Amino acid sequence: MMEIGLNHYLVLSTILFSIGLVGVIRRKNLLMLFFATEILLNSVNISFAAISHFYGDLTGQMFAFFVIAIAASEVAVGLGLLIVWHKRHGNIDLEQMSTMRG
Amino acid sequence: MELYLYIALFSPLVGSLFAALFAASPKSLIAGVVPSLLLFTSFVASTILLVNILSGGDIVHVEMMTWIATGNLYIPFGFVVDQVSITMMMVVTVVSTVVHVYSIGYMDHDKSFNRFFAWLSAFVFSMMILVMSDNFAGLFIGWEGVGLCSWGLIGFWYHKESATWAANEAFIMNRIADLGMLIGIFLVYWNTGTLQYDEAFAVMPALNSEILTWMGIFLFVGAMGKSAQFPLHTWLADAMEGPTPVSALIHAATMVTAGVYLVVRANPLYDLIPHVGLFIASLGAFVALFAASMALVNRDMKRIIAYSTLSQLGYMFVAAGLGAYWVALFHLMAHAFFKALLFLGAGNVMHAMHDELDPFKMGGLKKPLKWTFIMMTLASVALAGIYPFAGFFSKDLILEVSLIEHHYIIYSVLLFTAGLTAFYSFRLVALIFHGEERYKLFGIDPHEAYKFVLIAMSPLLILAIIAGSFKMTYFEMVTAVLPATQYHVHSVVTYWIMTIGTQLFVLLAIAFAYKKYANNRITVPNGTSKMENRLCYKILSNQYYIPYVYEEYISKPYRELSEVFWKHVDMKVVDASVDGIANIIYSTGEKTRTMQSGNLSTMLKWMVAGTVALLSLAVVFGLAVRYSDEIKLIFSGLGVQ
Amino acid sequence: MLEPVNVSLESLNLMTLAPMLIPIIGALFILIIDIVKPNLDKTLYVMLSLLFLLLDLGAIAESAGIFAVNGTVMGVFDVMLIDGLAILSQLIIVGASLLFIPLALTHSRFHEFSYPEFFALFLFMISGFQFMVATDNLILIFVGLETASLALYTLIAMHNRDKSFEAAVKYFTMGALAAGFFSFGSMVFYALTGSVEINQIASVLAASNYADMGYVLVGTVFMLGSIGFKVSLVPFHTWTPDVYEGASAALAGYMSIVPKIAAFIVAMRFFEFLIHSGVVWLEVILYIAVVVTMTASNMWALVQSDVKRMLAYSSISHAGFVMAAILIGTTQSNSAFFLYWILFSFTNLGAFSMLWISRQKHLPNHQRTDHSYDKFAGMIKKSPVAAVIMGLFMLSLAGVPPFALFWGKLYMISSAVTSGYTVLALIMALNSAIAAYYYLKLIVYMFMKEPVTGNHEHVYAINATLALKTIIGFAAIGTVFALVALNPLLEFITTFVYNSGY
Amino acid sequence: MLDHILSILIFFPALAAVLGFAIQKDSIRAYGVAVATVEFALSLWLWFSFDSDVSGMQFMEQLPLVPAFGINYILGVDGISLFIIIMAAFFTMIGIASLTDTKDEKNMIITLLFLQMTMVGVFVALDAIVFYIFWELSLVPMLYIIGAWGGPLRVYASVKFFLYTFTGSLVMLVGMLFMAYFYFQATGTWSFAILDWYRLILPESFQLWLFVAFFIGFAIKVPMFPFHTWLPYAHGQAPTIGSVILAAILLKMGTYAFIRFSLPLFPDASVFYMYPIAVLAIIMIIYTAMVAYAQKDIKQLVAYSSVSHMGVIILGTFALNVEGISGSVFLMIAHGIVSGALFLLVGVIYDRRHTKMMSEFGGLAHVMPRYATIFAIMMMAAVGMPLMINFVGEFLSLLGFYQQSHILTLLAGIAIIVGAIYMLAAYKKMFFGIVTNEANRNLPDVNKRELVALIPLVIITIWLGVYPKPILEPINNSVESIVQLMHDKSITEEAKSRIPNLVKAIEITRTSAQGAN
Repeated sequence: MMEIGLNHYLVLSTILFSIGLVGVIRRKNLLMLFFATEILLNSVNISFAAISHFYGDLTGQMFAFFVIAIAASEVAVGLGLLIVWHKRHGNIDLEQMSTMRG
Repeated sequence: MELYLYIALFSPLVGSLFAALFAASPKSLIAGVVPSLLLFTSFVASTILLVNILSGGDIVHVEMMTWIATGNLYIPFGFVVDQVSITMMMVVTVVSTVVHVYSIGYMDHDKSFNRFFAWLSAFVFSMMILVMSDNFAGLFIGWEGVGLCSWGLIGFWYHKESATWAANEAFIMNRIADLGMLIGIFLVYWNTGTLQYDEAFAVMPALNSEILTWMGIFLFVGAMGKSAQFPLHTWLADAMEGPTPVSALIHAATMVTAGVYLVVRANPLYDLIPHVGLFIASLGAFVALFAASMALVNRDMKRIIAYSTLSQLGYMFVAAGLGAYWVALFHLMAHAFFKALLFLGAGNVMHAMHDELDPFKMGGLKKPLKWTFIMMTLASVALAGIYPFAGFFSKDLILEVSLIEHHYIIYSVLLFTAGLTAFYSFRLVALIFHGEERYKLFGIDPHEAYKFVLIAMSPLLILAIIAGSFKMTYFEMVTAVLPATQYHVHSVVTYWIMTIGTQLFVLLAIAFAYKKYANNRITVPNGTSKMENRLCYKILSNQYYIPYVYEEYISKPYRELSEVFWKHVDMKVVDASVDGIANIIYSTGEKTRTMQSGNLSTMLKWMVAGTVALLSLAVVFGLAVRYSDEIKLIFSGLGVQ
Repeated sequence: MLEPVNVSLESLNLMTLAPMLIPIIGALFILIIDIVKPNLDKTLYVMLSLLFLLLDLGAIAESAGIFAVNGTVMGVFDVMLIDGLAILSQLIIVGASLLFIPLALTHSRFHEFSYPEFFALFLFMISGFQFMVATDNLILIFVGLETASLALYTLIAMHNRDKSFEAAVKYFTMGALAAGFFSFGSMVFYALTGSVEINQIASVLAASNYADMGYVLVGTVFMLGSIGFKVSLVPFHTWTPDVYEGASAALAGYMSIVPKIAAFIVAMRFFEFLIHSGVVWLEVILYIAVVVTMTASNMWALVQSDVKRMLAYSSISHAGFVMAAILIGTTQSNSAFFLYWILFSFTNLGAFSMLWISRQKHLPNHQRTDHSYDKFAGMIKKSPVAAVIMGLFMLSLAGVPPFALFWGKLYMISSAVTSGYTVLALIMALNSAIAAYYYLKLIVYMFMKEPVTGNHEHVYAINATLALKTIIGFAAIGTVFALVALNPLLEFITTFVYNSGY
Repeated sequence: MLDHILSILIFFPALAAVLGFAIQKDSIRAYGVAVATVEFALSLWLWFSFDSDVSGMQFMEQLPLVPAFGINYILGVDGISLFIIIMAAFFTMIGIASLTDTKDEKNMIITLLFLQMTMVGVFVALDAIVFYIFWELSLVPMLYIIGAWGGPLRVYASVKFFLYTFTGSLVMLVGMLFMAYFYFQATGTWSFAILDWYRLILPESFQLWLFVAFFIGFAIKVPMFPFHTWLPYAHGQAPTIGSVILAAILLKMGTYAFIRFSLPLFPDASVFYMYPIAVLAIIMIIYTAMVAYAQKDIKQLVAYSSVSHMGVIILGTFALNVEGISGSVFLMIAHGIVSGALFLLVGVIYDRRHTKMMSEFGGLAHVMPRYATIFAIMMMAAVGMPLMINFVGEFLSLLGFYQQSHILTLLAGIAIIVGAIYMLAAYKKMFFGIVTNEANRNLPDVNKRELVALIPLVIITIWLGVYPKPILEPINNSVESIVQLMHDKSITEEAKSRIPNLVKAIEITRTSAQGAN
């Protein structure tokens, strides 16, 4: 059985981060886009927790908690915006959202 | 004496300003009379100065005020009345007084009568500055001043295209020469440290001859322009578009001789550089012949006289170039009198003929224009150099000079030219006054000029006849400042053979002219006669095609080049490159603004792309740092330091 | 097991928190008032906000006094860091906010100002920014950044137009991505050094002599990504024009100043130690970023047809310009940065306020956008004073002396010259020339074109009230007579920057 | 009051302009004339109290602005700047007085007063930054004048004018900052004071670079070939008053700055670049004269002729001797007077016919004899007729440069030929011949208001041509001190030999006296 070390967590976190990034780029649905950003933030949380454990230092976990809190409030604000947009336009498609350009 | 100097100098200016006051108002006689009187005053003052000089008085030298003073340069308004300048002053005041009075009659019907006198007096003032200045800068003031007035007077009838064209031509041609003059002045200043004649000439013997040569050449270039020497001669004939008194005063008696005056004035310089002097003499001889040849076939009365002037200027330069400065000056004076007379006579004829200039259309005018006929004939005799008229003394002297100095080619050219001179002068006289009255074909009824006009001309007539007798007095006077070389042919026999031979030659030429042109068979040429179709006739009547060449190969290319410079170089290259830079910046903005598509997805992609790009750069850099030793090794293996 | 924690209150140094707490208290106060008695007029909230901001300013002044005597102060478990940079930037933040708040007192009624929440959020946002600049702890920076940003998204959206929502969503989404970048970057540095405090990161890295250069660079890239987003460096700038266009003019002006200075302070704290430690890569990258940001955004600004969008691009360009200060990283350049930003805030707020007072509720037919150039055609004839003032702001932005921004540019370019960045100095100078073109374009419209028919003079001051006019007058005076205040300002800034060790 | 006369000269018009906003539209003109007259009187008073025997700065004022950065408000005037200031005041005065019916007259007059402030400021500033402030600020009113009252292409012309000059001066600003930094390195204090900078001796390599930086700013302003293309547009589109002031004063800023900055700060570089600049100047002289000859529009012609004349000024400046520099300073004034007058004259005919195409005219001498006369006088002054103002300057400039190079002076001297060609051709086209265009048949001659502006100019043109001493003497004194400074400061052998040493004569006598002892 392979021992799971710090590096594995970090690699996992990086992979998740990349998935999040790809999602951010590819998704055209606003809701899905928000999910992708959540993945981004949470991938970092994994690393923070792991590193914190590695160093035996609580700072990283503290950071992770703050990230979680912030992610939560972001979701609140983001969903609020999304709902208003949906109310006005009846869709949450990114492609529709380009009245300003140049 | 200073007072007289100022009177002589400034009376014309006052006259000019007085007339200018009336410039915009209709003709008033007073605008002509007052300047004439003031000129007469100037003449009187000059005469007093002359008497003073003749009676052994001091040279009058005044410094009125500072003009330009900066650095080491100090240029005052300084005036000097010495033997040379008093000669010129006398010539100028005499001729111009006569011409002024004459003009009152001649310009009688012209609506710009007042303006004419303003210009004419201004010209005299400039000429006085030119001859009286005691430094090169002052000379240059006068030099440009006469150029300006000449411009105004040639183009006096500015409604005529040809007149304004000729005015501009004269001005620009003179400007070309003035540049040479200016450079000459610069040379004088930087090598002698001053522009005062006496101080500069005092230093010159110490300078090396190369510098002196350049000085001499550049100053002479200036003289060439004013005196219309080849190749800057074309303006003089064209300048005949101006009113005839102008031609008499400016383009015969005074301004065109300024070049000769300059050479005479700078005699200490030219004495140091005889090779330049020889060049001047040779050019003079060439111009004498060249101009005379063009006069042979010309069909414009005034142009014939103008070419004759040109030819005589050539004589003067021969004398000046050969070091016989006083001879040159003497011929200048004599020439001024008879040539002015000739022009004024021509003016009378023109008036009578309603501005007709072609002598072939006249003929038999001696009856209606009796006095004019006499005057012009005598002036022509003087010009031809028949004893005892003025021309004989002055012109023969030049021939002698060239002989004595052993310049035989110049001598023979001049001798031949003397014959030509006699021929074309009397061709003109014959065509105008003798033969059938061809003018009747054109329905003209000629009248003699006003009495007072004729009386005004009489002093010139007298001087043209007797000026030769002043020779010795004159010699005594000017040689106080000029090299006093007496020119005597050593053997008496040679002298007599030469003199009589010349006289005979000239008389023959006159007789030939009379025979050919004083008969009743002369008709107005219409371009069909055999002679007119000869090549040499065509060359001569087209002035050797020089004006054509100037127009085709200088003026036109200049005009075209200017257009090219403006439309293609300035607009399409210089300006367009500036605008081009601006446009590149602008269009880059225009093209790349599509990056901002407004699409959120694209915007996110840009952000990620930026990060990825930075990341890859970081990786490259990180690797480079990590393997820096290896990289250095590879590079050194490749020979990179 | 756990030892009793013995922390004395003095060592916590709670005073350091005071400036941040005051706006928070103020925000809560406003919310409470609204609960107690709803539907009060906006003027009340404006004045309350003003009062709290003034109190805040007083608190900052207090800490400035302490700093001047004692030097840098740490507090609250050494999380807070009150140094010269923090004080200067807080002064700018609060000062600009003071200028912004009265802009709510428009003549026409706008949706957002009728909510007391607007003001509460605004105050929260300010405290967020204050936290950002007054710490060197990455966690606190992150929290402050997000607090401020989330509040800001909402403020934008409250303008209640389609474009505002679009702007808010765009800003929000990209902001979330940037937050991801920030946390990832912090994570990398935490992994490398085991600390989230910038000075400790610096000392640990220096101790190991940057052994893991590759990872440092990775971390730096992500930090650059997120900070670059905040200060709108190309290519992380794409949100800026859209968000400025969507937000109300007043808020756009505010956004061009306050969020950016907060981000700049973070950048200054973070990047300078890297540059000074000889991370050549960062120097190169920043050089490129500065030049590209200045030049590219200038080019885009050239081709805009709407004044507000033009100003958006122009503020990107200005951000690139001051980013040079961080690249150069000398005391002079950092002082130049603050000087520039103070002068810039006057001018830019003024310019945006001019747009704000001409904001119509409904667009006339001939007008495509709120602030298209056409709208200002022939303004000098209809409303000369307004045109002259707007012209002054434009000239100042273009860097024509002796108006405010010229001095900033002068000192900034001088700092480049002094540090041997000759080419950079020339590029900065020439970019000012390019920029002059689009500022001139507005001047050309205002002064040299004939008025569009149908516009009457009210258009240019449709929103004007005494309060707005006062603010604009204040900005105009600041712009014109900047010269007078320059010397004390410069001395003050230089002392503070120097004493903070930058 | 005399202690602060320079400040008063600068700020009086500005203050008057601000107050002018409050004045009723119909009365503004009288107000403008009154203010400009007071300003002119003040400038004359300055001249009156000016001590022409002193070669250095007079009426110095100093006030710290940003001492932390070495920026001080330092003013002073010497023989070089004095007359340009007077000329600026003079042209503003007659410009306002002769202003023909303009729309928005109030705006125009207020703008002119502001412009006057900047013009005076440039010439009295002795601190590089203060200089730069006025230098740049002068663009703004001119931008407005061209852009708001100009012809059909006015926006293009004004923006081009602004951006071109602005770009150049920004490069110059970088140069100034370098200069200040070098001063800081040498002395440990920041200073932008020109007189401080004068004391700084820079290595040649630094001089060469800094010279270029300053050169770009100045050359665009002058404007020198190939940076001149903004000028024809600006002149072509500007209203009469704009062209007059642009040609008479604004262009002089560039040439003045060469003398104030480039020469004394970088003597070695000046010598180094003398030939290239002289070649540019000669191209300016001949090439632009030819371009002028090709013009169809009389105003463009005068504009290009300005460029051509500025070439002579540049040449004189880079003669690097007293004769040349004095000549070029004098020519600045001369060219200001003459080109200003020519633009006023073009304005006269434009007001009547609303066209500037020469082909539209012809035979005007019949219809407008007084106009033709004044035009002829000014034209002759422009082509350098002796006893007229231009000649003194041109003569001295060329004379001065002759010491440096014979052949280049010969080429530059072509100016007097090509200048005559385009001027006379234009005059002939417009004034000579018969009246062909019916519209010209009944044009009124110059009226009183126009004469108010033109007659003084004619008088000055001739007066200073005949008696340049009152102006030339103070100029000469100040120029001598600059030349001496340059000689003392120069480090290369080449420069030492090119720039004359004025005290040498004295030294030689002293050493010989010692030898005798």
